[in-house]
Amino acid sequence: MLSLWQAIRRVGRVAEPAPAGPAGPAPAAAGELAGSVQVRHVDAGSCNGCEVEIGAAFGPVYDAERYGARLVASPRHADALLVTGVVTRNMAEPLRRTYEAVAEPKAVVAVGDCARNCGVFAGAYGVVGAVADVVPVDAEVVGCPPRPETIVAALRLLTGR
Amino acid sequence: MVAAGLLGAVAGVVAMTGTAWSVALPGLLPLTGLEFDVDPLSGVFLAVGGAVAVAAGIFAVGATRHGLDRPGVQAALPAFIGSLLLVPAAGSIGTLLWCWELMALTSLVLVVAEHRERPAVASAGLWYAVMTHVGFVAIMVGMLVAAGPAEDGSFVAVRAGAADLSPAAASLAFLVCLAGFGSKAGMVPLHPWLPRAHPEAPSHVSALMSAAMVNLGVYGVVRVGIDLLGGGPSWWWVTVLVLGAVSAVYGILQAAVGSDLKRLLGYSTTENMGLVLVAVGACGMFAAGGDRALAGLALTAALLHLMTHAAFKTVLFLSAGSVLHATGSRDLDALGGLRSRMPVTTAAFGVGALSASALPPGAAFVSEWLLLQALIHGLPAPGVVPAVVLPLGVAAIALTAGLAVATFVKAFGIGFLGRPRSGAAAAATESGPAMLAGIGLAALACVALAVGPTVVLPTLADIAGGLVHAAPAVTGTVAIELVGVTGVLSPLLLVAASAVGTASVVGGVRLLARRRDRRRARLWDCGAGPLSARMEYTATSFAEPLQRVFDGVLASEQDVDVSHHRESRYLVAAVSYRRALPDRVERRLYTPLLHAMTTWGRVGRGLATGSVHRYLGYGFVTLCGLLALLVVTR
Amino acid sequence: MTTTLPVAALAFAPIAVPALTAAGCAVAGRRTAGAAGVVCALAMLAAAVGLGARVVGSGPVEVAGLRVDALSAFMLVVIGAVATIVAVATPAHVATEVAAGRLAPRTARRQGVLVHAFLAAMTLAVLAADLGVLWVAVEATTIVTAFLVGQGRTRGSVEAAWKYVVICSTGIALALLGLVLLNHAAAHARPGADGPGLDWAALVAAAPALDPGVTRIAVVLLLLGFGAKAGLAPLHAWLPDAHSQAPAPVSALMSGVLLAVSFSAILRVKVIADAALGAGFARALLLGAALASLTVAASLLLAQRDYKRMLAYSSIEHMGLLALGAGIGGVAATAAVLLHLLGHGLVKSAAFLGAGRVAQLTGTSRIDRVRGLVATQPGLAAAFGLAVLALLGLPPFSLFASELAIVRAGLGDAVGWAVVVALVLVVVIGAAMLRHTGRMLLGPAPDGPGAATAPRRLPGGTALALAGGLVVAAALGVTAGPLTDLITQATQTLSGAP
Amino acid sequence: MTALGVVGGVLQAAVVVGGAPLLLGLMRQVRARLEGRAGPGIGQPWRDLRKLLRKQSITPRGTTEVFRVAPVLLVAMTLVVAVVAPLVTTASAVPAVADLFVVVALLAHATVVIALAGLDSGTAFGGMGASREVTVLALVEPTALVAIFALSVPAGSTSLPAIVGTVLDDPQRLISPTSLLAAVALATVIVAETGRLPVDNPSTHLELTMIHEAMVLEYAGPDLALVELGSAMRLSVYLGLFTSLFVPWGIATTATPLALGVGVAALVVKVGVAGAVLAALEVFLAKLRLFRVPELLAGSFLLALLAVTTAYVLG
Amino acid sequence: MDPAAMSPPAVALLDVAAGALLLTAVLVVWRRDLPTILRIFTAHGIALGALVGVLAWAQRSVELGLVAVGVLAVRGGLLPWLLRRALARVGPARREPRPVVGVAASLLAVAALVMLAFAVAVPVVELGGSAATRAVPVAVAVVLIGLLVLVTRRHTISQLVGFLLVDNGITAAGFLTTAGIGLVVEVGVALDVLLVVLVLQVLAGRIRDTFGEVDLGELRELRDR
Repeated sequence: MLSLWQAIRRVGRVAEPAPAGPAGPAPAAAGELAGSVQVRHVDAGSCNGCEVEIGAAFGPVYDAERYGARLVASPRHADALLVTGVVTRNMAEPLRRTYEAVAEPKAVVAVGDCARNCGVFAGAYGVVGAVADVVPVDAEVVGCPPRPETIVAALRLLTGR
Repeated sequence: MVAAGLLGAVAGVVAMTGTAWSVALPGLLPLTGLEFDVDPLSGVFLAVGGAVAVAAGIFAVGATRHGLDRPGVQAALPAFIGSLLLVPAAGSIGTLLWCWELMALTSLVLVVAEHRERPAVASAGLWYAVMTHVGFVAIMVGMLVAAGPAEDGSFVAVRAGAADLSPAAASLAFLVCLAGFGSKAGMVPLHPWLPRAHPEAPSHVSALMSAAMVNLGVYGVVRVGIDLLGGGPSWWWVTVLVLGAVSAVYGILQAAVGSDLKRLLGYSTTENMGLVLVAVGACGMFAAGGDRALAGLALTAALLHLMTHAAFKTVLFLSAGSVLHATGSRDLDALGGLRSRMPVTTAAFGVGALSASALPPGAAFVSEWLLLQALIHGLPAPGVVPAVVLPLGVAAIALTAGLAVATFVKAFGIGFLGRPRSGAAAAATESGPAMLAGIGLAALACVALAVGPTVVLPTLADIAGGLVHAAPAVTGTVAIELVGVTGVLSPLLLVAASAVGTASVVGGVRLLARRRDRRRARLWDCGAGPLSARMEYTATSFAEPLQRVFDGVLASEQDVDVSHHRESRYLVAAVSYRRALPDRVERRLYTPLLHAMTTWGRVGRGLATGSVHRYLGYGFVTLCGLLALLVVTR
Repeated sequence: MTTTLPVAALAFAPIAVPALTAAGCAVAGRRTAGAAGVVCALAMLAAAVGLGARVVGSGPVEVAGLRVDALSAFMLVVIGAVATIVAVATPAHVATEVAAGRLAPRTARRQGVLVHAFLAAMTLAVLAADLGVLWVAVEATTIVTAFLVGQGRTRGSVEAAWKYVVICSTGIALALLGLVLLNHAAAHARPGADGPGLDWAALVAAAPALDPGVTRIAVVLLLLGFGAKAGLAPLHAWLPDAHSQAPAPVSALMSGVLLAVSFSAILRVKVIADAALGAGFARALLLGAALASLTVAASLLLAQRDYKRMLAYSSIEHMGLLALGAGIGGVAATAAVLLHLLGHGLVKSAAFLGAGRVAQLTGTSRIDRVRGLVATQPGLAAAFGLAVLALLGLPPFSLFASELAIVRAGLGDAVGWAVVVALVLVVVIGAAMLRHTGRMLLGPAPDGPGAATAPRRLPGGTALALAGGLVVAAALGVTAGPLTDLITQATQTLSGAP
Repeated sequence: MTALGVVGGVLQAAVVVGGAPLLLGLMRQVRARLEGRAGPGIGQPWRDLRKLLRKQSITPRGTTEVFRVAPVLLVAMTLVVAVVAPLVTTASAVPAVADLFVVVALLAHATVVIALAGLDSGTAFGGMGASREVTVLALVEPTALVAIFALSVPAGSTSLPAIVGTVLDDPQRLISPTSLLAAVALATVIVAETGRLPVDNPSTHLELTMIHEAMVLEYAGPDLALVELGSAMRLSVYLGLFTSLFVPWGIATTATPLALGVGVAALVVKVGVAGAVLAALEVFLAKLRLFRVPELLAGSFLLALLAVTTAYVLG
Repeated sequence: MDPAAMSPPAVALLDVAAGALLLTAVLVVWRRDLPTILRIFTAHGIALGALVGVLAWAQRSVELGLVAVGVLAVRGGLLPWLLRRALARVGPARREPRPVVGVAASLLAVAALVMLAFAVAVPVVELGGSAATRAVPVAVAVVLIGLLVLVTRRHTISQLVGFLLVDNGITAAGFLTTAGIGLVVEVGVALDVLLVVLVLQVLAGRIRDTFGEVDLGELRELRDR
């Protein structure tokens, strides 16, 4: 316990200073959410590269939570879906259901190139399409995998902070 | 039936308010004579029994209309109710014993009523019959010993003669009576009949037994210990208190891990009677220690808890009967989702469950609060025994309360909410109006006792005070105010405050929330397709954590059986899991006894070998022995 | 005391009527015999009632070697009541047996003769003024019933008959030796004067002067001897064999009448013993016999396999309870013993008749072969079940009242320990009987062959007898009514008052 | 019912409802800072609530009134406790309800309501959460009642104002073994009842490790807002009760504005400090395995029992 | 008439008769050969008749003399004849099958029983005080020996003999203590005994018919074990 205390004292604040707020049009839902976005992550067929980056985005260094975003377990609690990967056949229906389960107002963020336009998996036999082919997408995050900063920036668009 | 119940209830209420009457019928019951004598204490039990009989009777009308009752049951039920009401009215030992056995006989007929449907009924009937018989013999011996110095068997004479009883005889009488009456009240370790017989009887009979008949066990303890024998030493009551506490904890623990709805309710009866016995024991202990005011308080708590228990147990058993009628099952693991199909039954069961789990504003909360007040204020009493017993008593009650919550959340939540777990539950239909009327009446009583216990409490306090020679311990109209110690509780205000709170929350949400239409959506199934009932938690799985926690006490028997595919040991074809929760007290105490009986029977058969020489030899040897004895003793 | 002719006739009637009926049965047809049996039994009962009223009103009646005191009158009521129940049920039983080919018409006729001879002997035993005549009458019943027990001519019935005769005769022979010694003591009771002989009333009057040493031996022998006939341990072993092998009506009579009459002889002996030796001696013997009987009954009932034997052992149990009550003594317990005799007779005869019907329907007397009787035979099962419950001493049947009174008297006395031991044994017995009976009665109807063929309705006579026995027992348990006075007087008689 | 009680009751309700989300925000912020993160700020829970109130309500098919009513009841019952318990003032708005047993049982009842809602949803997670929550509740209840027993013995009453009054009159009692043991036991009760570490992890995303969260997975929008608010209020009320029982100084005994102001300020400070300490301690703790929780609770039960015994032995 | 005033020769004769009674009873226990046992039993009956005769002579009672003749006829003639007939009917077994208790042990038991009888009968002797009552212990001993035979012998006829020994002993006791117990009773008793023997004889025949043998040890159909 003591060593942990010492570690806390030694490390101090890890989070990097907040960069300037992202520019660009905020999704429609952002106004009503007003600084609080609960996020439910859906892996629609990802290679898990995006997941690593999402983890980093919510880690101490990038600290997405400071902008009012928080990962939750249930789509009922969520305001936004963070969808990664191409939408595979098996995940198309679950993705649709997850989207249905979220209460209005809601937003969908497609994270990574695969989610945006199928990336390298485009045309593969098990792929239904990009996220936008299945559910309406409000924001996109570019990259393969995307950098944590861009993920945080997309979330900040939603929270407006 | 209903009329008899009503008559009993009215007579009881009249007697509770102080109008005593008595009648002697020496011509009846040869050699002994019958004598009835109703005093306020009898009145309480008459009123409770009568009220339960009214509700159960109305329910029975419905059950008969549905063809649930056979002619034998229809004939025995009024007799049972009659004898049930006569027991507290008895004014002499002979009369009490007569009515008691009459009650045993009629209830036995009722318990085995459904013997054709389930083999367990016969076994339950046997347990019930034998233990009742044993209990009766204990009561008979105890009461007759108590009546030793008395001129005759009337309670008046016994009361007068109790002073001449030697302490040893009085203690013997009390302990034996305690065993007898305790077994009727389901006191551990004399309880095994209860969770067997109560579930196997038709439900309105279960209600009568569990809500009215068990009370008479407590009646007996109070009548003999406090009234006839005039109190007695402290250790008697410590015994009562400890046995009560053990019963309460053991009963509710078994109920908490059980999944048979009616058996669970039966064990809950053991628990509640245990609590009442704790209160009675505390009363006796305080009285022996000279603190009459607290004794009165404890006894008041006991009487009130008897009443509330009668009310909610009637609701619960009758609702369980309604469910059983609709689904043919009392296994919680196969129920669920009854809310939409049986709304009235569900609501009634909910009221009963709330009362039973001793949460405010439930009915049992008030009585348990009174009991806790008595125990807490008793701690300053001198002596090591109270210092040890009272905290343990409180702890037992506390543990009981917690487990009761778990039990009834399970019974209500698993049994009535959620989605149906079997086709029978999915196809259930609400019971007929007569059955529902019976349930509803009892539920109303629950609500009334929860909100307005102050209507009956002063009367009960008066009666309790009269028994322990103290002033009434409770007064108040809106709030329950304790006399002699500080303590005040107002269930009415509590309900009002909760109502105001609810209204303000609803108002606040209306005010603050943006108006959006409430959307109906499918259950969140992780996106993986519809949830099936097999994915739901069952009563067994619900209770699994508790069962693990208390495994040291419960000693469950689990059996996991994995069968593999023929091709490979690594491919599992099926996993079967079985869990049995044998009653441990029963296994430790009764199994050896039964074994001994079997051995006795086997060895005893050697007495009749069929040899005429041996038979003659018995006489010859006896004759020679007696003659030799005559020679020696000349 | 002057005795008018009608009263004398009344006193002789209970003996003469069955004797004449016996003779009649020898020549009459089956149907006539059955009706005659009922008439005879009713006449006996009427005579008993008449005598009872007379005795209660104006004291004992003495006619030519007979002496009708309150006890005799009460025992006559017992005999009459049980005989009536049995007589009502007999025709149906015999008819079924004959129809099934188990009973030859000749044997059936002989059964009628013997049963009535048995009844005549029993009434003689009850009415005899002289203990010697009583002995002769009791021994005569052994002879008469021997052939009733052995009637079946199967291995079992012959064996039962042999055991019955040998054990009972031996036992009763001991009683004869006891009588001889008692006579010896009586002859020396008042030197010079004419001895009282074996006249019971005179013996009671002279009892304080009897030589204690000789009387002690005599009492031991008498209690053992009559105890054998009453089914008390240690010479009880004939009882289950005989009761299970005899035809049901005979078992009912033996259990309800024979045991009761033998026990009344014990009661009479006890009066003499108490007067001559003080209360302690007979009490010790009776309590010993009581506890031994109860132990035997409990030991053998626990794992019993035959329901007729179960009822027989229950008779041993009840005889033990009676011995307990007699041992306790005193007014309350003695009155209870008398009431118990009557109640047991009524209920046990009903139980045996019911068991007989069960055996006829199922063809077996084994408990484990009878299943679901309530489902197949509701009326019979209800009667049998109620009879067993009554035997366990449940109200409203009169056995409850009598057992309660016995226990009450005993617990208030120095013999409380014996009562407690007895109660424990009674509880064990109760548990065993409930278990066996429950197995027979409860559960779904068996679906073996032949299960459905049996008619559900009971024959009228059987139903009437079963219901009558149980209803009367229940009524007695609620109120003894006019019998109260008779019991009170009989109790006084047994307390030594003439 | 006194003026002080009524004014205090209204004030307490306001302070608890308004401050409970802030307390939660404070605790999260403390944790965030200790973990090296920046944290969303103390007001974040309020922002969450505001947003949830604007959202749509969802009623899953197959659920009943129980599901609908439960969040309301949760908040209402906690609100009743907030009004009647002595947090800002020693007097109670409704003295006939300000009993320690009533208060604890009412809070337990709120838990039960949510557990029933979890069962009502008919999902595996709802059942699992309810089962676990109720198990913990069943084990916590005895500790709570026995601890109350220990605290009420010196006061001779279970009435909360009386107990607090006794402590104010005789502060030395606070350093008695009874009081200390009871305090530890009650602290454990609070941790377990409010679903904090090490019993439950309030910020977990893994359903299989959840207790409280698993029951409310189906709630959305205003319903969820009420559930969240109710949980926050429970935490504040429990901490408020705890501080009133063991650190009662500053509580208002008269109805003057100054006293009331001091009372409010003292309550805010005390509960804030308690919350911060709790949050700081949580950083050092890992969640216990579910089946190790009973051991913890058994330990606290023993402490409570010892408290009673010492209360008797030491007078 | 004072029974104490019995003449010395009468006393001597009485003692002889009583001695014969006891001796024959013991011999019954000793022997296992059934025809012999029956002969001894006849002697036993004759001894009983003689005993009654001596009493009649001593008391100069004609009535008693007639009774003695009757006793002699029944006990020494009729009953042994019945037994012989029964034995002839039940089959070829002429020897007592292995008894329940061996002969040697039985004889020891007899010794003990005789001593017990003598000890028990002391009060009877003291009460009577006459020469006749002094012989009562012998009668009691005969009863006990009869019981022993009943308990230990397995042949139907042996058991009958045991029963009759008991009965003879009782009869002897009756005559030795007083002058009898009333005529009606006497006749009744005699008739009863006769009938019992007849019944047992019939039953013995049936046992032979149904079981095929006469060993009572085989009568074990009715039992609980």
